[in-house]
Amino acid sequence: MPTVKINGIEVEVPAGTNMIEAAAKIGIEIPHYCYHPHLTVAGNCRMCLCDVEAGGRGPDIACNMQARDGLAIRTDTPRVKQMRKSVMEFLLKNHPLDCPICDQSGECRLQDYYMDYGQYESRLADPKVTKHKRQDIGDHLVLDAERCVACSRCVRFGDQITGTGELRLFNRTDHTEIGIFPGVRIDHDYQGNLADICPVGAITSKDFRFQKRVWYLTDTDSICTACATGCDIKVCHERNQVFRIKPRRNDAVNQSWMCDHGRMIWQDLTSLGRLLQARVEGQVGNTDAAMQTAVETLQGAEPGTVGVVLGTQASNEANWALWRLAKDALKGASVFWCQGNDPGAWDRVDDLLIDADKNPNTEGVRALTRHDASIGDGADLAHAVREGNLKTLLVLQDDVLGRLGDAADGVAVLYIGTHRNGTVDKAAVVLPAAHTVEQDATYTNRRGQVQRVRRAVHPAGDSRPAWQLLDRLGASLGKAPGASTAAIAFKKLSAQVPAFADMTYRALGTQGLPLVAPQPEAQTDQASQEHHEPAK
Amino acid sequence: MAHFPTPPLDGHGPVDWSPEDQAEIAELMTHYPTKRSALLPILWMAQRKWGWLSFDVMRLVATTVDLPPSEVYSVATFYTMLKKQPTGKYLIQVCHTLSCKLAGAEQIVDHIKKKLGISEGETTPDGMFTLMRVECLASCGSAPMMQIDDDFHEQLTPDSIDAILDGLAQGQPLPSPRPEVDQWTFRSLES
Amino acid sequence: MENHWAELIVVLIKCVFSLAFVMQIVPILIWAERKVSAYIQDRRGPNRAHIMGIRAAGLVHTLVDVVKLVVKEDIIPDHVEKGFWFAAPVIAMSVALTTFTVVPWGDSLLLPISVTSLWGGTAAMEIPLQVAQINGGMLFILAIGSLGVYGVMLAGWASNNKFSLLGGLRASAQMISYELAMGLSVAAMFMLYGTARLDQIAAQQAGPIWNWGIFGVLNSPSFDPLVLIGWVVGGLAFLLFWTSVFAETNRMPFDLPEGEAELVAGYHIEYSSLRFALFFMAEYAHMIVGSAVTATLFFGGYNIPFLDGAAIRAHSDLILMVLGFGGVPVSLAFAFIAWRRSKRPFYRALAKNDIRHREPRFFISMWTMSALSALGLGVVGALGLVGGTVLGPELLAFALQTGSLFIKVLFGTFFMIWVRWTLPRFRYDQLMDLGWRAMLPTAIGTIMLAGVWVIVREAVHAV
Amino acid sequence: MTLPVQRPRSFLERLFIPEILRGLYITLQHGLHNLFHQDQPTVEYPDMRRVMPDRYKGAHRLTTRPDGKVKCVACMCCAQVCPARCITIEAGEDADEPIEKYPVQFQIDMLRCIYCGYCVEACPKDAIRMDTGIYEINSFTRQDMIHDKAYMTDLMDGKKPLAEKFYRDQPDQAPAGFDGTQDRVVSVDDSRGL
Amino acid sequence: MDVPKPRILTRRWGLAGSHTLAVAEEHGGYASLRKALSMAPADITALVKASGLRGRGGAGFPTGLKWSFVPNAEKRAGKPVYLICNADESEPGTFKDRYCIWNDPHMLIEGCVIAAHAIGAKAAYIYLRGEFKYVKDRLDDALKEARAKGYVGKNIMGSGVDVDVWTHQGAGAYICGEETALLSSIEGHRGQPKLKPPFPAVEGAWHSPTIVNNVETLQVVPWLIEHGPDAYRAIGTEKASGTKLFSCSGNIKKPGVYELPLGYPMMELLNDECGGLLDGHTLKAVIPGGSSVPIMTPQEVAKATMDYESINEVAGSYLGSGGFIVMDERADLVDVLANLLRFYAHESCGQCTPCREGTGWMFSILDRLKSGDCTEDDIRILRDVANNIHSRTICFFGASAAMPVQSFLKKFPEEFFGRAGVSVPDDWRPAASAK
Repeated sequence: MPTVKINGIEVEVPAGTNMIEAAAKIGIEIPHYCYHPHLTVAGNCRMCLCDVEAGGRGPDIACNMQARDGLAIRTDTPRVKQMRKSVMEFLLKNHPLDCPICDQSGECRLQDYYMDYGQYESRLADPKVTKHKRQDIGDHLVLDAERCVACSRCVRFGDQITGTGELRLFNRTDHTEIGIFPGVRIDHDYQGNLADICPVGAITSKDFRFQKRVWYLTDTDSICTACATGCDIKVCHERNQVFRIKPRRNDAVNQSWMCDHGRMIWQDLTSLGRLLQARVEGQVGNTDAAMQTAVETLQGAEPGTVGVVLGTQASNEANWALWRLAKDALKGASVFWCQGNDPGAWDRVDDLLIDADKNPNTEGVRALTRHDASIGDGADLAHAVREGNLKTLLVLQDDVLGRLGDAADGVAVLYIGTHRNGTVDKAAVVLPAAHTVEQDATYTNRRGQVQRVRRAVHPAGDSRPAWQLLDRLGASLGKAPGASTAAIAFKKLSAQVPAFADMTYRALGTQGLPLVAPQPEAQTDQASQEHHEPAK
Repeated sequence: MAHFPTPPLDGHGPVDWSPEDQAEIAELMTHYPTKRSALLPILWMAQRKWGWLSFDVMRLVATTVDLPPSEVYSVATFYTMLKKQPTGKYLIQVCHTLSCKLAGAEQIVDHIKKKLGISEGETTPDGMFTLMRVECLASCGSAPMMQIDDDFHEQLTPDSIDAILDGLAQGQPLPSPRPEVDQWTFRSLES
Repeated sequence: MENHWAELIVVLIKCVFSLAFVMQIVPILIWAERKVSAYIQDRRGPNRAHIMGIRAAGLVHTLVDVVKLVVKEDIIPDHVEKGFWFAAPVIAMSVALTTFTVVPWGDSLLLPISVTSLWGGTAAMEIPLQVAQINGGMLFILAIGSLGVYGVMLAGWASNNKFSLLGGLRASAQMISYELAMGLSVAAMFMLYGTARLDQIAAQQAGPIWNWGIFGVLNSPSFDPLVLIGWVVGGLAFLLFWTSVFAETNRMPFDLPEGEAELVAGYHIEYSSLRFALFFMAEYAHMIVGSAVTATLFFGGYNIPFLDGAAIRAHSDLILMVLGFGGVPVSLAFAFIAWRRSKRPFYRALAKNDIRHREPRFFISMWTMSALSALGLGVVGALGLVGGTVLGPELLAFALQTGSLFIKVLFGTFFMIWVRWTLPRFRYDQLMDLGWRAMLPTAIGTIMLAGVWVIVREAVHAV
Repeated sequence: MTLPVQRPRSFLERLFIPEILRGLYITLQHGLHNLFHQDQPTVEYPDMRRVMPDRYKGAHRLTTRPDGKVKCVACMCCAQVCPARCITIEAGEDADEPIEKYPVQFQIDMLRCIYCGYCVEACPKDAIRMDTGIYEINSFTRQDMIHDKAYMTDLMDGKKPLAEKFYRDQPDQAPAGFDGTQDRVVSVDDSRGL
Repeated sequence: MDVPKPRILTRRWGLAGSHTLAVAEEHGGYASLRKALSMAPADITALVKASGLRGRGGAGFPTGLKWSFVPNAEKRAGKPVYLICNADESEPGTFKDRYCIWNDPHMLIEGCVIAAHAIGAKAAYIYLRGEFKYVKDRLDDALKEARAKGYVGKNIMGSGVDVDVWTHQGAGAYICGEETALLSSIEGHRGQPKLKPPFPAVEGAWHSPTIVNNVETLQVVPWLIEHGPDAYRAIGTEKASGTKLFSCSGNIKKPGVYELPLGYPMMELLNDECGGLLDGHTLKAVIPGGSSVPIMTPQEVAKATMDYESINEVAGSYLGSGGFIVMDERADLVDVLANLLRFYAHESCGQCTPCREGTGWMFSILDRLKSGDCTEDDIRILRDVANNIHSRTICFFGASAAMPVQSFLKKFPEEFFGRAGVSVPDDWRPAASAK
């Protein structure tokens, strides 16, 4: 790996790394507009101009300088500062400066860098070039060509990520203007990313338009649970209200992108079908009473007729808690899981991020089944129900009845979930569970990456995290799984299930960790041990 | 100053290539390793065929070279010789860059304006002439000069302008190309 | 003892009169306190409240205050020592009023008809204008006055409150300290006057102004350099006594019993409504009595300089004429002032139908009527309608002498107010320092000097 | 702790009496002057009013464009800078081409406002001003103390600041510099009695 | 100066029908091609290198060196090599390439084929600017003749070498004369310059190694093959060998294209070749190499000779493409600079920030200055903006726009400050020279 010198500090980076990334590695920020780590280098903003001390001729742009031995640059010379200042001045030459009405203000690179490197004293006496404002270019996007700094990030996104190429730069000189061909609107599923990557306020989100000034928002790192991809997101919220969701960089999962559907998952928090209160036989009531009914139902059931159904919609912690509940508190309960359920109304699929599997935790449940061979699948469940072997079912966020249909008549279903579905309507007891942005938990995505979600807002209504509900249920039944907090639940999970070995919340960090690859020999051994242990 | 007009939304309506055009396009594409490289020649073809590049024409070109229409529009707006708006039958482009300016391009423009009764960027009411100022046309040695469609007219004087424009208006254009080029070539040989 | 009933009635009337004398000044003082303080501080002072548009320069505020204090809820805290707590304001007020009984407000009133004659007694009756003619009159004042400390102390202690207790303690210590100097300075005056009866003291100061006690000369026939000793004695005694009066009345700069910063309201912190009003009024009553006593001791009492009782009676018509005709321009001047004030921007700022537009008109007509009355009085004097009667000169003398005392009292109280808005207050140690280390020795020195002066004076008389 | 400052004093000074008399003389001067002259600086509010200086921070108002819409574009700068957090703005999309944004709701809780004027300084559009000269901001209910967009927009319409109205009606009493034909008081001689 | 004036490029000019294959062949056309095809490509490159031929497009980069940058077949892993002839002649003051092609298209075709053979290219493109439609037509005709004769196409003259030559017409963008922008344009993109590195010789058109040469450069090649490098070196100066075409225009008696050996005194070019200034006028300034190079004062003109080094030493200017623009005392330099900046403001490709915003800004300041609506500060801002653009852009266009401003303000400050109504400030000259 070549070693380069930045401001006199030596740093070793892989060959081909550009100087912006190399500098970021040692905490030196090189300002830039057009450079984006997941797009090709355009080098047209000229903001990242640096002085080259050795190994080249300067000044040159850091984004197009690839690491090679002997390269030494400086970003702290007066000339670099002057260059940044002059570039800022050029960029603002024809900028409308309509920050007061611009949604980007607060997270605008022009503002940030102006404060850092600005001219402060205006020298512009000539009229500005006017361009097209407020263009409707897509279902989620508004374009203001005047604010554009012609960095071409959006153009490259359209070319290189979605391949649709609707946005282009038109004209030349200072009349260069971003735009779309008349009659052609942007209608792919990744429009929101265009608003994200736009370093200024040229492309803004229609959904977030004028909703909130960004500096009021608090960001909470989380992941998207709209499909099995599990894109890393930031939940932006203020005073217990979510205003938008933005993607977070995770090269192992989603790079810097996410789909438009995922951006809207926060709307589920307050959607019509959201379960906010417990129900007993369809009657809305308080959670304690419903919990009591659930306990009585479970205790009154004949041994061997109780089954639990793990949920691929629910977190690792919740599934683990349910699994332990079945093993410890409900002796002899059989455990099932169903694959590929509940696709919802949204059935778009592509090979970029949107997965056909709309369940965020399929791999997490599968990891559990790999560990405990006794867990039956959907076919086993259907068989058991049809045979009449199961009289009571404890279901975790899985539309079992919707799938089983009439076959399950006569089975008492205890349901834990977030939204209304076919099972909720027929269930004996329904306990409301917290949405992903309302709880701490982990999910395992389609590639086996275990990632955390963090609580951004309080659980709505009476809802509580599913692992917490299951822990209380277990306590009432005589043996709690011991999930007093999500971290403790995950710690026990990682101790018991080898696929999660050695993982902790701290170790998962912001980017998550991949599941430990299954080792056939050890796995069965461990599984059988685990299987017998509770019985002792 | 630079002026980059936005094409009017009402263009040519549905347009398509003739079979001969398609053959020519196919031949053009063999010149280049990629299909899109033929974009510029095809745009030229389209401009000759339809006079100017409307959104309809650009959409057709986009399908021809398998590009998003915005890409074609983007390229078309980059080049000033590709017309985004309809012009008169003859497009008069007078060079007004340095050498021509030193040789009196302003008077030439003024003379044409007076003669045609239009100002820059305008078309005569009979749709014959459109007058435009353009930047350097690489004929500095024979300045002042103008270009009418593809032909250069050099060493202009008010009289020669009158002759040229009158000839065009009466359908008797001067022979193309202009002989001045040859004449001025010998300058270097005489020395 | 045939006159007992008559005397009882007369005494009762005199009691009511003396009570009225004090109590009518109290509201005037409260108003004066506010207005004087305002004017000294370049403010306007009270001027909003009005009755039928008549604001009377803020006097209405005092009336409203009285109504307010009477009507307000009387809060009796649970934690107070009820009996003493109830008694304290009564003590404070009654002490102030009681002391006034020995202050003469005129020489005497000779009634041509006797009340007792109704029962068949003598024909004429001479009524001394003093409620109680006690031999040790001044001593009575000292004795009763020192009881005032009980009111304060009881209030402070009975309130069962740290602030009031501290305030009470301070007050009692202050009063006791300054009573010494007060008593001693009075003792010096006793030596000069040779009596403690206030009516006799007042009578001795009749005549020319240099007969006043403050000059300490007392009927010395001629001027002599030695008279200066008398001046020093009188002046010192006055200073000591007057200062002590300030301290006894808890006025600035001796208002240590109260203190917003450290004690809040001091000893009366727990009192409200009428009980608070009693303390409040007692303070002003104290000021009036203090001023009256000072006037009697040092400023000729009820006497008008150069115009003793006999002279008034002898020239009553002339005096009436001068007063009457003199009053006319004065009243007219006031009417003019009232007219001029009606032109202030303030009245133009008022709405056309504002009731306060009446005020200038009211005062103009009032002062005009006053001028008319004065004119009538002058005419009466000029016509000699009074001198010839029996009762007329007597009543005139009574009115003038009482008025004289009234004016002196007013001046004394005004001075107290004036001082209040001029001087900063003492620190407590400074207060004690002044009382014990400055005033007490000076008072003793004054007594000694008074002794010297008495001897010298007799010697001078002898010569 | 108090540190007594020892000053050298002459005998007369230590006697206090001359000094007291001096003090009495000064206060008497004031008292007598005021007895005979009614020129105290006191303003007899509410019958008379003080003309507030141009930069007096009175009640807020929202300025409007020629077409009557508020100038405010709901940028939230005022709400952000407000140390009392008393401004609530809800933004909406405006049909106007260059403006785009307007406040659907603009409320100031005057009970929380501390009249610092930061909102005026922060405003990039000169949309909010405190130049009304109105200082009687009171109400019988808390709800009425929340000034909304409509109220603040109409504040100055036909309701010139009361002091100005007063002096416009009484020009002979107006302070020097008051020009009745102009909107604002040009300058105010505050030392002059009214 | 009495130096030999060999005619290398113009040797067939003036012949009747010089553009036809028959006349060309009659006067030695395509003889060098036959010779070159028999040589090894590396030898041709070495020969060109030895001749000291420098690119005639403006930068003066040694042509042979440039050719040698093309990676060998092993390194380029199957990627083809392209030769592109830059005939997008658009620098104001330069008009030689049009004459070259017009008078002798076959010399260009011959040069192209030889150069393509030297670098191993199978295809060569001649990128003509859009306005040269009628020139393109003549070139296309010539190509048709050559192709028919087997000088272009498959298996040229039986040597087994395949070189196809195509013409490509631009559409009115000055920036396409910049080699990477020309590549973008020929690829069908907007004609915007590309980032360097990678350089075109390594990764150019269609991501393949590409050599871009000026018309004049390629036309020299046949003569080199024929006469050898030493003959070429004998002409011109030590560092700048050979002849060069100078496009002379402006206030002179005989504007036109003149072929002269490099190192020819500038004053003689002006007075002898160009016939001197128009009668009764005095020299005010000269732009020696196309509009983008720094301007020269009469004193500097007297000292300089027409070659790369001398002009730079004497005046800090460049020979550029040889566009020799002469201005007499009637020229208003504020107007002249505003005219030039209008050109640059109109031709900026709009890709990178300083040039996109700066050229327009400079023009608007100059436009105001022209009418006198300007202050001293504006002139300082103008210089500042020029300095901020110079060498901070992707391509050389930024510097091209900045250099006239910098040099005009440095060498003729009186004209500008005078227009603003002030005298030249004391601190101006040293600061201007510091740059």
